[in-house]
Amino acid sequence: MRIPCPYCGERDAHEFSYLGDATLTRPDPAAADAEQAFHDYVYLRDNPAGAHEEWWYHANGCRQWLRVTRDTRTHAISGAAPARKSGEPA
Amino acid sequence: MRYSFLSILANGLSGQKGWTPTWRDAAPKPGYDVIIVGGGGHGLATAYYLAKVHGIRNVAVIEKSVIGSGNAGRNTTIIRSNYLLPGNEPFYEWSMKLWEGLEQELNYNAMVSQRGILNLFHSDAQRDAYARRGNAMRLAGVDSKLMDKAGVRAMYPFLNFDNARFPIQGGLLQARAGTARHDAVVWGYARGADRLGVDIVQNCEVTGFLREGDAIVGVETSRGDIRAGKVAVAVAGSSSRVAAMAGLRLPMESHVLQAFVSEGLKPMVDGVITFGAGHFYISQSDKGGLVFGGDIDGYNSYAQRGNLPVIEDVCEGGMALMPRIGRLRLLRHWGGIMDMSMDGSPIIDRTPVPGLYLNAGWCYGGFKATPASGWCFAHLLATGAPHDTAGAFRLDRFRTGHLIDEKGVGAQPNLH
Amino acid sequence: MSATNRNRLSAGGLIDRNQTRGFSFDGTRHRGYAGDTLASALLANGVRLVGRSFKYHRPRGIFSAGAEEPNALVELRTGARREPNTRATVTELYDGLEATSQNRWPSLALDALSLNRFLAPFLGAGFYYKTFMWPAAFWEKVYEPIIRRAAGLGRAALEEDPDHYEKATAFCDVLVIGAGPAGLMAALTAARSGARVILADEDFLPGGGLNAEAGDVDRQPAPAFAAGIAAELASLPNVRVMTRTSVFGVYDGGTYGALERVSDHLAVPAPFQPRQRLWRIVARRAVLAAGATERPIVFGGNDRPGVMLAGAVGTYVQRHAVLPGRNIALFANNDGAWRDMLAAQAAGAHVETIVDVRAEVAPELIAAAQAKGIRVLKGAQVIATHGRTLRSLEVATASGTERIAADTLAVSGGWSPCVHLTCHHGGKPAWNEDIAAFVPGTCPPGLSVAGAAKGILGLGACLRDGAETGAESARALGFTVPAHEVPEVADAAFALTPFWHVEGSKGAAFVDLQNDVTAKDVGIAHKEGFRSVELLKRYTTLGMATDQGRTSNVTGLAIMASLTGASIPETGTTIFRPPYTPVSMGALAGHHRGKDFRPVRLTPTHEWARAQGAVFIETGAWLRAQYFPRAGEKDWLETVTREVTAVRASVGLIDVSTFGKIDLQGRDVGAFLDRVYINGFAALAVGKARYGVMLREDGLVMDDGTTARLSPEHYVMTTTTANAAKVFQHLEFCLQVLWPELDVALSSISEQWAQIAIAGPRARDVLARVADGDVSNAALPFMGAVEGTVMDGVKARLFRLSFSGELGFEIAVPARHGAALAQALMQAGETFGITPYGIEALGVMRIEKGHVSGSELSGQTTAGDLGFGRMASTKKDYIGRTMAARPGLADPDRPAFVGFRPVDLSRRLRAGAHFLNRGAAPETANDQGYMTSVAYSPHLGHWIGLGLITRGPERLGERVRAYDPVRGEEIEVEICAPGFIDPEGVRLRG
Amino acid sequence: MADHSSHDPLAGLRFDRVPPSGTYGADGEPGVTVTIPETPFIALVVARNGFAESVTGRLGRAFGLEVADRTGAAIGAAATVVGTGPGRFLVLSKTEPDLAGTLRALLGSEAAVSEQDDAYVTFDLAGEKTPDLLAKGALIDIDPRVFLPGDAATTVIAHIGVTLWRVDEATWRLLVARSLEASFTRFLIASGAAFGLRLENGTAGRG
Repeated sequence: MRIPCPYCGERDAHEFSYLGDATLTRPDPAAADAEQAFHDYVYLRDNPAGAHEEWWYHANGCRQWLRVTRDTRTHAISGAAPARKSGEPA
Repeated sequence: MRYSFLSILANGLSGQKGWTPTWRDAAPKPGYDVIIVGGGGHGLATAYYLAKVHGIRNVAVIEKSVIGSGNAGRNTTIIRSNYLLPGNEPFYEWSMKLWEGLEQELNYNAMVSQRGILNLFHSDAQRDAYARRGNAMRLAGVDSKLMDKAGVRAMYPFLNFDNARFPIQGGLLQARAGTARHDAVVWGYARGADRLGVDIVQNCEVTGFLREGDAIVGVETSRGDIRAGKVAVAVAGSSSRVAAMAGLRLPMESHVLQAFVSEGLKPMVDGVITFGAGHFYISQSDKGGLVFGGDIDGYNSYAQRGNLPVIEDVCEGGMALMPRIGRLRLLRHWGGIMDMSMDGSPIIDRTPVPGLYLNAGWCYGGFKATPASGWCFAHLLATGAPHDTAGAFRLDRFRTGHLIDEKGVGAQPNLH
Repeated sequence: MSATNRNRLSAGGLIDRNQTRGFSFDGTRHRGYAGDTLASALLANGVRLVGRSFKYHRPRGIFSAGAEEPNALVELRTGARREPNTRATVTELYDGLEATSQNRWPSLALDALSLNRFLAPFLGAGFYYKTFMWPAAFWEKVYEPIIRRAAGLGRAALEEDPDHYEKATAFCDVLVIGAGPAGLMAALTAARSGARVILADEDFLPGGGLNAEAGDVDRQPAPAFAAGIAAELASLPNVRVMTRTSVFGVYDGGTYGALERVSDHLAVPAPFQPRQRLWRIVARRAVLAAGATERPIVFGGNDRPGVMLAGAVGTYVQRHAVLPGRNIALFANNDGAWRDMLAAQAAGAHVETIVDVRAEVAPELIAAAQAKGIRVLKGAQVIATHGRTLRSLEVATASGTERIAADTLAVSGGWSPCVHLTCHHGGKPAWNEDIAAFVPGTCPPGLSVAGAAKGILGLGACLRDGAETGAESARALGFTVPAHEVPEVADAAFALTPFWHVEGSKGAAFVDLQNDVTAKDVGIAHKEGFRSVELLKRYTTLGMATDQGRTSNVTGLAIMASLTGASIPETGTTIFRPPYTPVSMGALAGHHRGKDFRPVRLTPTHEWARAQGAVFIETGAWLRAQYFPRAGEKDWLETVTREVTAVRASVGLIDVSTFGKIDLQGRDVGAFLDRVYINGFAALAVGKARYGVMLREDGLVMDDGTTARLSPEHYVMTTTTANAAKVFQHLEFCLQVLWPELDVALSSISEQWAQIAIAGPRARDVLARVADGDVSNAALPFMGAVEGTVMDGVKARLFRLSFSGELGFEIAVPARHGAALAQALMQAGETFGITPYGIEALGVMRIEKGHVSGSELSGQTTAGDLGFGRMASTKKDYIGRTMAARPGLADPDRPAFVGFRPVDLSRRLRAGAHFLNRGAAPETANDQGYMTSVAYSPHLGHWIGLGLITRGPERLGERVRAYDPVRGEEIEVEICAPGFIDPEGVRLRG
Repeated sequence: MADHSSHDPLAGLRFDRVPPSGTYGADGEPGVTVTIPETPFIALVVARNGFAESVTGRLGRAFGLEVADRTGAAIGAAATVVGTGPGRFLVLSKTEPDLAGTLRALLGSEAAVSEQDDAYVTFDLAGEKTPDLLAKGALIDIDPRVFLPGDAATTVIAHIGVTLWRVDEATWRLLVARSLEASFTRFLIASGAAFGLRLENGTAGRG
């Protein structure tokens, strides 16, 4: 599997480490339903068969956390973008 | 037909004319007391024990392809009950006990072979962790033996003892562990369930659930709607997809685990060996192939295949542990889709949706669990209460914090 | 020595008669020529019996001339280089080659287990599932051992593989797989466009089918044409031609796995050359031109030595100038096989009879055959064979049955395209009626198929299709392809009548020769309901042998189809899994075996420690000094005890460089640390360090360590050795994903700084002699952290920290000065008897002090479990806070961290022992927790332990049992506070 | 195994010690020469939030180089600036003893600067077989027609993290974590032996 790192260029996936679903947002710990929200955030996953947005960390490259879009049925990767918006260098 | 030396003799003489189908290829009826979604080992075992133990025989097993075509037929056939945590150990030991009587129970030779599993350790810390586990096993009445380097050398003299990056210091042995012929387990349960009146419906894909109010009262399938008193889902690898049809999100990711087999060889590895300093485990099938594997690839996947880095990693581990295998050849590799749960342990529970029951989250350990999984799921379906040995496999444990995390890596499925 | 090369033609072939190659088979010595395979050389020397089959141990001969070979598997080489299951048909002959037949005892000629064939009627498909069940205990003890010994094929070597392997990666625009007619043309057209091209072929001679082709191509013999193209390709700078290289798998992102057999054609590899090389080829496009495999017809006695694929007969005659036999007959259902025989006849073979199942055959073929004196039987079928190796056939014709003499029977049931690689991403081949074969379906992205692999049968058409496919691939990448002319070759029409199985033939009719699966077995599977192709394979093992069913899958499927009455495509498709051909484990491991399995990390003082006599121990990737034995010390315990005593009494030093060190700079570092640690850091004073605990988001402890504030916006964090990378990644996640607005810059400084800890009452005195500045209690109080210099101007960071419980310092210097610092400290401490100590002594002291470490930070413990409950701030959010409040994690009954001492102080404690209340039965329900760490405390003179036990802190003074059955021990221990030495911390503040 | 060691360029070498200088493997003119140059001064610059562009510019002007915020090596007499990540630069200099100090003065609060002089061992690889040797470890395209002087990459070679760039036609420079010098050198020897490898690391075996 080859991941198109926006900084390093296309690299084999073994340079990266994986952290799953990138559509989740860390809940507000002060919110009334914080426990419920954190439970869902930490444990529940859509786990789709198809397009999946997921976190990959380029541990052996530029050390960026990338938001990669990949089809879980074919492993085809349609894009990879840094977690930080531009103007927010790592 | 009952299988015996005699039946083989008779058919040998009659030119093999007398054999009959091992199970009926049933057409779906309009309704059943229980529908089991998923014709893998777990689903078929559940049906078998529902009929055998609980007398519930108006049961259908619905399989989208042919039975045993999922993980039941794609694993490395290891059976063991060498678990650490109280939530797991009694269950897997119950499974081991069922394995030990399975062939006579089913009148089908599943080649349950208790040649032992040896987990190697390479440091004092690992030794102590295995001692903790071995002692936990003893507390649960399970056999375990802590072996030193000399003991391991006597068992497997060909391992790399003298030039290892991570020298072998010893191992934890469960002598009653071993392997079983995975396909035969599926066919044996199918035959057993079929003879008790269970319908095994193949090439029938579930496309949705029938509802009455909140409750689920059946399934929509590629072969029409089928009503049921209870719907039991046992589709490891696809659990999230099926649960989504019922509006459920599960604490689970689907990952690919690769498995490997070598060309056939004369006997060289008697039992199962796991390498403690790398991701590698190995056994040898009765046909002579070395059956081995390692880590999951580590990314969500529904494709039944993996990639080279893990293949190389597994073989590096193999060569590090057994340098004599360098000239042996990898014959086939393939991938299975695992339900990787958030704490690495399974779920056998009712769901928040009335009428829907879930058997899922087996990670890469589902095969060895087949008999007890079927037994306990059947118990839950028949009695409405979890079986004693599966009481910890609750869906709400992530909410309550009663996690069963053998590895202690937390809510990151690809690390379990 | 057998009559040498008695079956060798006097002229022709692609062998070099001037280069003989001596070899032996089962101890008999023979001679062949350069250009031979082991199989062709054996045939040349009249060796026809080469192996025994898997299940019935039936005698088997050479069946094919390629990777599809099911029968001719041998043990190649001897001793540590023994290679079981090696296909003689693809083994390049080398001088001194030694091969041995396998799966037979005592000898190939008389094999005891060949008795199995008399039991054959009872050993049908799946028989073992139906028996061997009584009595239960007999399976492992009696039945299985017999089965295991009988099964299997060759024997693995007993010793370590002496040869080397390596891996390499190559990138290209177009990868062409197979150097036959289509592959050569594809590579040539792509190459001429300027694209980077790799052409890989498993053979040692490029050309594929062209090398067995009798006719001319481009006004020259076909092999010469192939050689010409190959030479042109090799001369191009943008082309890499890889022979002896099998592309075995298609992986994601255009990554292809390939195995190059660098030295397998030699007795031993040349010095410093690997035996094999694993290639990862990353290709933007690929062309699969792997050709097609001929398949047999299934009939009684079709496994007898002498029965051979027709194309193989052609290959041996044309390419190797070998006559597989003196008297050849053909049994076929297609024209192609006829032409092979006519060509063979022309080359000097004696073909006596052609048996064709078809009632009608093209008149010109018949005429051509008869002109050569070949007898033709149309509408006829071979129903039996005779002879130990083939002597005669029984043929059923319209007019009855007749017996025909033949020592070789060429068989052809048609051709199956090599679609294997097209299936590696799950693509299913499609059935093509015209050629009665599966052709590629959906291919992996970027992969196109050309020539015979696509179902195009006919040389001219393959050349054209190869050129076109190569051109398309290059164009798709934006290259301009110059006009290319393709040599004209007139293709005769390909006529075939599907025919699979001779019904009612006599004797066992084998579908899968290697696994001994017969047509009758397929019948059993049908009767028992194993009808879908996957069930058929699994139940009968059809196609599961080392040849992956290349010559048997389709026929098996066809026979099942005829039984069910369904069409072949309805019955299923044959899909293939990687690897295309088996790949050695050694190649897949490459350099990474033995000590080089994984890299080793060495501390800056490694050599210094060795000079001090250190014993080293693997800790993760690191090697660390475990202890420093001295002459006369009887065991490690004595050594460690001495080291600990020396530290507590005076002073000692240890390299702690392996801790992770992270540099944090920015406006928001304090705020950031507050969010990742359970305790507060924003208020930490400049020049001070603080111990911190980190949780995972699920509320369990991830790591601990000290963080120092060097300046208002500059902090330095240490992590445990084990979690250094994990913590850095976690912090990057928090900054890049969770809180990108925070101004914090992270840098790993683990490798830059050597860090040495000195501990003991004399530590300050020693430091004072090495440090350039003031290190008094006032200047450097407990938990102080300052930047300064040591050893006359070496930049340093000084921390007043203690893991041992003694007055302690950690001194960080640039790594190159690490060893010098150690020496300087030794010198400075000489008068105090300063002692280097290892991680064992460090462990003892931290246990005496009651500090948690790796065995407590198991990932299963909460801050509360470990006694950090009160450290956790209630005034701020931090990672893991919310989830840590869940009842299961906040449960007061959870095992919590305390100390233990044996009631009988002479007893040794063991980590991993579980705790049981006195009188409680040893069962899971009574499990109270377990011992996490133990040590012999020189300070107290007995063993002590740390552990987790239910409500531990409430039970100080209570006695429980440490239950350790795996080591046959059970002893009474007393629960005590963790912290066996100086609980008030007077020493470290001293 | 006699014939094992005779073919093993690592025979007799401790795995936990940097192999000594010498010629390894095939006889004749070495295909690859590995030298450990006079260790340059090295510092890591990490731009703080919002200052990547400014830091990139300052570095370029200060050393008279074409520095861009991308992977690549800007090579000059005074210094070499290698991009290793967005807003992250490794700066190497032979002439600036207090390189980190200089950079702090130059960049002030716009960047975090850390000393890395001792964090890396520098390997210079030269010889026509260098790309072939690197191809035995790296999964990136180091074909000399593709990977040109000034190109750089941070990647993995034989399980070891490496930052490498092509200095000129003939020379490739690699930075490897100091603690991994021995293992990385063993990889170079094992993979370069077939070409003949000359190692000049001025050591008889450094730990």
